[in-house]
Amino acid sequence: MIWMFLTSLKYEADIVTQTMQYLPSRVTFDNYVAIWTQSGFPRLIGNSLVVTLLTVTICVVTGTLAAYAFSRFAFRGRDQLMLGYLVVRMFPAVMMIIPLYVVMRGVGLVDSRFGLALAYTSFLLPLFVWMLKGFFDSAPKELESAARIDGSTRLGAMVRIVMPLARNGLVASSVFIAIAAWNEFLFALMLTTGQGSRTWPVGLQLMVGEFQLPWGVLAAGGILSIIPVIVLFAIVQRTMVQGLTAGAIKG
Amino acid sequence: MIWMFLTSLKYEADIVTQTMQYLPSRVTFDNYVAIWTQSGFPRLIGNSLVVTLLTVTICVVTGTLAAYAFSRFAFRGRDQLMLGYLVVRMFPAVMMIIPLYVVMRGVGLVDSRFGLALAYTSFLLPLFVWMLKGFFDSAPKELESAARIDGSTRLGAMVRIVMPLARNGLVASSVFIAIAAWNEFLFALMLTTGQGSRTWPVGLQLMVGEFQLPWGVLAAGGILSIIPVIVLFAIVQRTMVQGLTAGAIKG
Amino acid sequence: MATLSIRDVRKSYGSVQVLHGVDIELEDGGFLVLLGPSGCGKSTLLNMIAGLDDTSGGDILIGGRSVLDLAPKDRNIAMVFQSYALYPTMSVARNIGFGLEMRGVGADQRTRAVEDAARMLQISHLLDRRPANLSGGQRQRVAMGRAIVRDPELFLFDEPLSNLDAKLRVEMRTEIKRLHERLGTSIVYVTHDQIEAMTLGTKVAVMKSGYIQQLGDPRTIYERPANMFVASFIGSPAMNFLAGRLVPDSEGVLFQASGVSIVLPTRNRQVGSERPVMLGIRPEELRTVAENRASIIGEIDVVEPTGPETMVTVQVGENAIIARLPPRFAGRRKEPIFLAVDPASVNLFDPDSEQRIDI
Amino acid sequence: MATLSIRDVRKSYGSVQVLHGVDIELEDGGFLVLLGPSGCGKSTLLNMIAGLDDTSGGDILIGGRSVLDLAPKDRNIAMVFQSYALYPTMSVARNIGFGLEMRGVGADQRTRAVEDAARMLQISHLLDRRPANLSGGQRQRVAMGRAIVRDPELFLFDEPLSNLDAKLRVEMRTEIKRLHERLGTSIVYVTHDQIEAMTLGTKVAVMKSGYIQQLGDPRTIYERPANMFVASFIGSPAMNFLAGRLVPDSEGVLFQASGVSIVLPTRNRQVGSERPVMLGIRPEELRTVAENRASIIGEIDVVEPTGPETMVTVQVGENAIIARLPPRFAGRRKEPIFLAVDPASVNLFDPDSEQRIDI
Repeated sequence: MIWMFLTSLKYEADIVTQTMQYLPSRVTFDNYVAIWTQSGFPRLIGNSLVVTLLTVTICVVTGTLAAYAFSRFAFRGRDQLMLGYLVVRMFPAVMMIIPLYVVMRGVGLVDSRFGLALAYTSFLLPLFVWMLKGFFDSAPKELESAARIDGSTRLGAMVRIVMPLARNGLVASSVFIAIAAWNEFLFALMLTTGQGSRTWPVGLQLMVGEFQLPWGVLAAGGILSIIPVIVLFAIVQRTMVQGLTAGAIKG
Repeated sequence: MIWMFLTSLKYEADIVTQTMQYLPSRVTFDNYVAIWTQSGFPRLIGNSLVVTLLTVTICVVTGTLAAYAFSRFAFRGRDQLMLGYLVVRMFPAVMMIIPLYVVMRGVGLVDSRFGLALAYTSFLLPLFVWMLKGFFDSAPKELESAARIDGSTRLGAMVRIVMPLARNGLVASSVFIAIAAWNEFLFALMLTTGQGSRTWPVGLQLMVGEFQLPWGVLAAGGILSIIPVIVLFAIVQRTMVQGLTAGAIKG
Repeated sequence: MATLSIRDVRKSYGSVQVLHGVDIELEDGGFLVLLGPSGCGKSTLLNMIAGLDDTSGGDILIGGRSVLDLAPKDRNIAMVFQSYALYPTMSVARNIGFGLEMRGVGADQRTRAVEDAARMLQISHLLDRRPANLSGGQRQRVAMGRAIVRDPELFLFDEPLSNLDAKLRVEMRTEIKRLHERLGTSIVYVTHDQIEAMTLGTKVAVMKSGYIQQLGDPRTIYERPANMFVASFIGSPAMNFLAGRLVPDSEGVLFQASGVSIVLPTRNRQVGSERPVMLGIRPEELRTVAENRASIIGEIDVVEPTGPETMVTVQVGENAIIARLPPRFAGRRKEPIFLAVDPASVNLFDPDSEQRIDI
Repeated sequence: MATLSIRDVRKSYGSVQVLHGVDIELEDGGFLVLLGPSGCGKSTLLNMIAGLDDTSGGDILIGGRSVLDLAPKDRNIAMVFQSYALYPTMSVARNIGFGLEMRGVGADQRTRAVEDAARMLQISHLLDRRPANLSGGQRQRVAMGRAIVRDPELFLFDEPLSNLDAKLRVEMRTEIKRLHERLGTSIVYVTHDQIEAMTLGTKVAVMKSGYIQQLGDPRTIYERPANMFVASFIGSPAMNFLAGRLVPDSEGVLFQASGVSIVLPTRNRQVGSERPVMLGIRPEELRTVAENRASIIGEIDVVEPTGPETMVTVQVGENAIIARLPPRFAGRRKEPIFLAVDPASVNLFDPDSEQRIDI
């Protein structure tokens, strides 16, 4: 990390030396300028943002309801379904891509940002549901009973009583999903071919060819890309830690 | 999955048609024979096995002790360290590869199976420690106190009393690590260049170029590759489910 | 305020029947305690009255009107939960007023109602706090405030004191009794604590395995238990049982066991025939007497002074019985002890059916 | 069997001192109960005796020998934990014998020792089971078996009954008392339950905030508490306190408060001066009398029949007191009630220092 940050500030000539330099002798921001202007980097970041937002939105809307249902209703095959989710997680992403690619091509979603978001969702939604179910589970059932006697409907009790309780968990899970989507590389590589929907990890990777290992520019790109992650993490850190340590939900 | 299994049994001519065929009209095992004999597939599988075993071994030996220490001793900065682990998980794998590559090249471990295992360990060990800590946490401290009064040393109490209790958790975590290492694609792509250490996901991916999208062979390779995962999963399934549902540790 | 009628109510989960035709009538303003060990079906019954659980048969009437088809919110009931179930994200005031808020009561009226309830429960100074910042006893009061503010026809209490420590439990028990006397609203109260049942209830239903074992006022249940289960479940230390035989006697019948010989006056001629029985004696009915007046002769096993009294475990033949004696009792282990009991206070049970035998 | 000496033992976590110089001597074969509310330091003290926690100062001697430098396994103690801490992966027999196994006792001798211990605790039929398949009471017995099989010099019990239900708690309490009388080994027993302390201990240390409030035999602690904390912590319902004034009187001193007038005989001249005091009366020392002989006149607030007796909350002036009256007490809410008390049984406390005033 630090090495990368330092590299991003070095001149090209200083980087490609035989003797390893740890602290840069001269500082430059040329690399940042270069990556921002010469390549399609802003475009890549923008694509990543859109895809991430789409993924998180789909996950939150559908995943919350699914997690709540899993947590509260003991329907037949629930445990099998949960286990199935887990099993799916066990299979290599690589194996999933080929059928996914075929399906996507079939419905014309290859190389579209929405298609990529859908692909991410298919992978991340089970994880999201699994995490969120844990938070819903730890919200006591008696709270909803109390709300129902106090005059709420079942859905009302969920929205008014349970959701605020699971808020930390919801934020933590969403951030987790967002970061996973933001960083995802493999699907992005396979399912995007044009600049139109390409996200930053792929773009960065492809630069390796374009520029003949321009370490400084690459490092600058890397630093730029993780800034959103750091910012997001800094904002929600407290909520997230509370959410992850759970148990915070007590009457 | 099923689609892939079916495809693997089809003839090449049947696959590349305009009309989608779901059930194969003719069944063949040629694809399996082809992938096993024509490419270096056995070699790839072997490499994957070695790398996975190395990774799991390193993780179990060092991770168990680390997790136990995290769980039992409240040393300064423990929480920060745990959080740090989590933060590292948040950064994209892609970003880590470049410095890792440089370091690996420096110590001559690029393109070696041991090097790849080390790379995996660096990524998977924190996760392993994190998971295992949860299991150790749920083993009551009083058990060790009892064992110490009964005549054990601290380490003896850990080995004789706590480890058997966390067994399910240990198995679950190890399997998780093993499957993650087995399936890993990105590091393998970057850190291996020769057939010598290349693992199966990379090999399979590279075939896309070699054979001009030979769907049948690819599918056969995929099926072969996930057989170990399925077998492993089947063996430990019960233990694993018990381990993951935790709470099983009760006096 | 309303009557409650539970008529032949049944409940099954799949093929497991957890309630077998329960019938209870509670008068207007009464205090019904459902008492039993865990798994006896008492909480299930309460949830069915609340509408949180469906019935599998029978009918439940509140104020003479069947409520089976009504949602919980339409039954005009209020419930206090074992875990209190306060809404953690809301202030105490909003917790108490939430039921009114959901029913569309105006803000002014709501504030007034919340303040009245808070004053009655002495929690006015807590209204701005969050539930997480309250002690156990305070949470308990807030949960009760949430129930009384709506002025329902019926209160339901689900083991409300089981999460409190022993001292607070005694205080809150008195508080609930005072509240009931002040409001006069009918109450159904679930507990596994026999002391709570004895002190609070105007009517107690002792349950076991989905059946009502005895339904009556606390005094009757304590003094004249219907069977050995009720006899041993109520009272601590539990009622002592002595296995022996009844033989006819000039003054009535004579109970005989190793070390025991008690004459029981009886008007019931049939009891007089010779037969095996179980004799039940409450620990506090035993007192030490001179040797020549003793009806029970035993050997002291363990002496436990609790402060206000002393519990003495006595070995009588093959039975061990516990006597509740004055605090300054001075006997020691292995010494003989001579006990007497008021024949009017004992109970007889059939050793096979475990049912009470009237004498 | 050994004496235990705790000498000026202190404990700090960082700048927080949780034990402030505790001194206790326990005679050979004695039963010491450490009693106090949670957070009073009683468990910390026990853990220091066991060697599971370090001391910050002072010395601990078992059988006259300092054990501070010894590991837990070398102190020749056995401990029964609150959670029982049975090894879940081992059978009951191996659980009991584990301590002997670790000490290299041969298999034959071990089996015999385990069987003896199991017989004494009536768990011989459970030896092949796993702890997970045992009930709470059975686990409790196994944990005790694991302790007694090693025949240590000192038993340590850490709230061993707190996970059992009320009935079983009473039974196991008697069992522990019987065990102590049979084995004669010294015991240190930690609890927050005052009844356990009263019935089990030969010596009770009442603790609060890291200080010993009173150390003595149970009877003295119950009848002559050193301060108001001890007085209210021991006994249930708690001791009643009445705020009033002492005024000189011909027969001794006169305690006066609204509705209360009690003559206390005294030989202590200094007590006779006029001053504010708190009067402490145990609920069981109150009895109903005719109006003209009453020393306390109040109004009935709540009547709670428990079965063997009736608890009556009485409003006396601005104070509420609880009287423990016979079961058939017939008074009703709002009626006047006339009470008397034996002057020898009351305690006086200074309202500022809360310390006892001897009369």
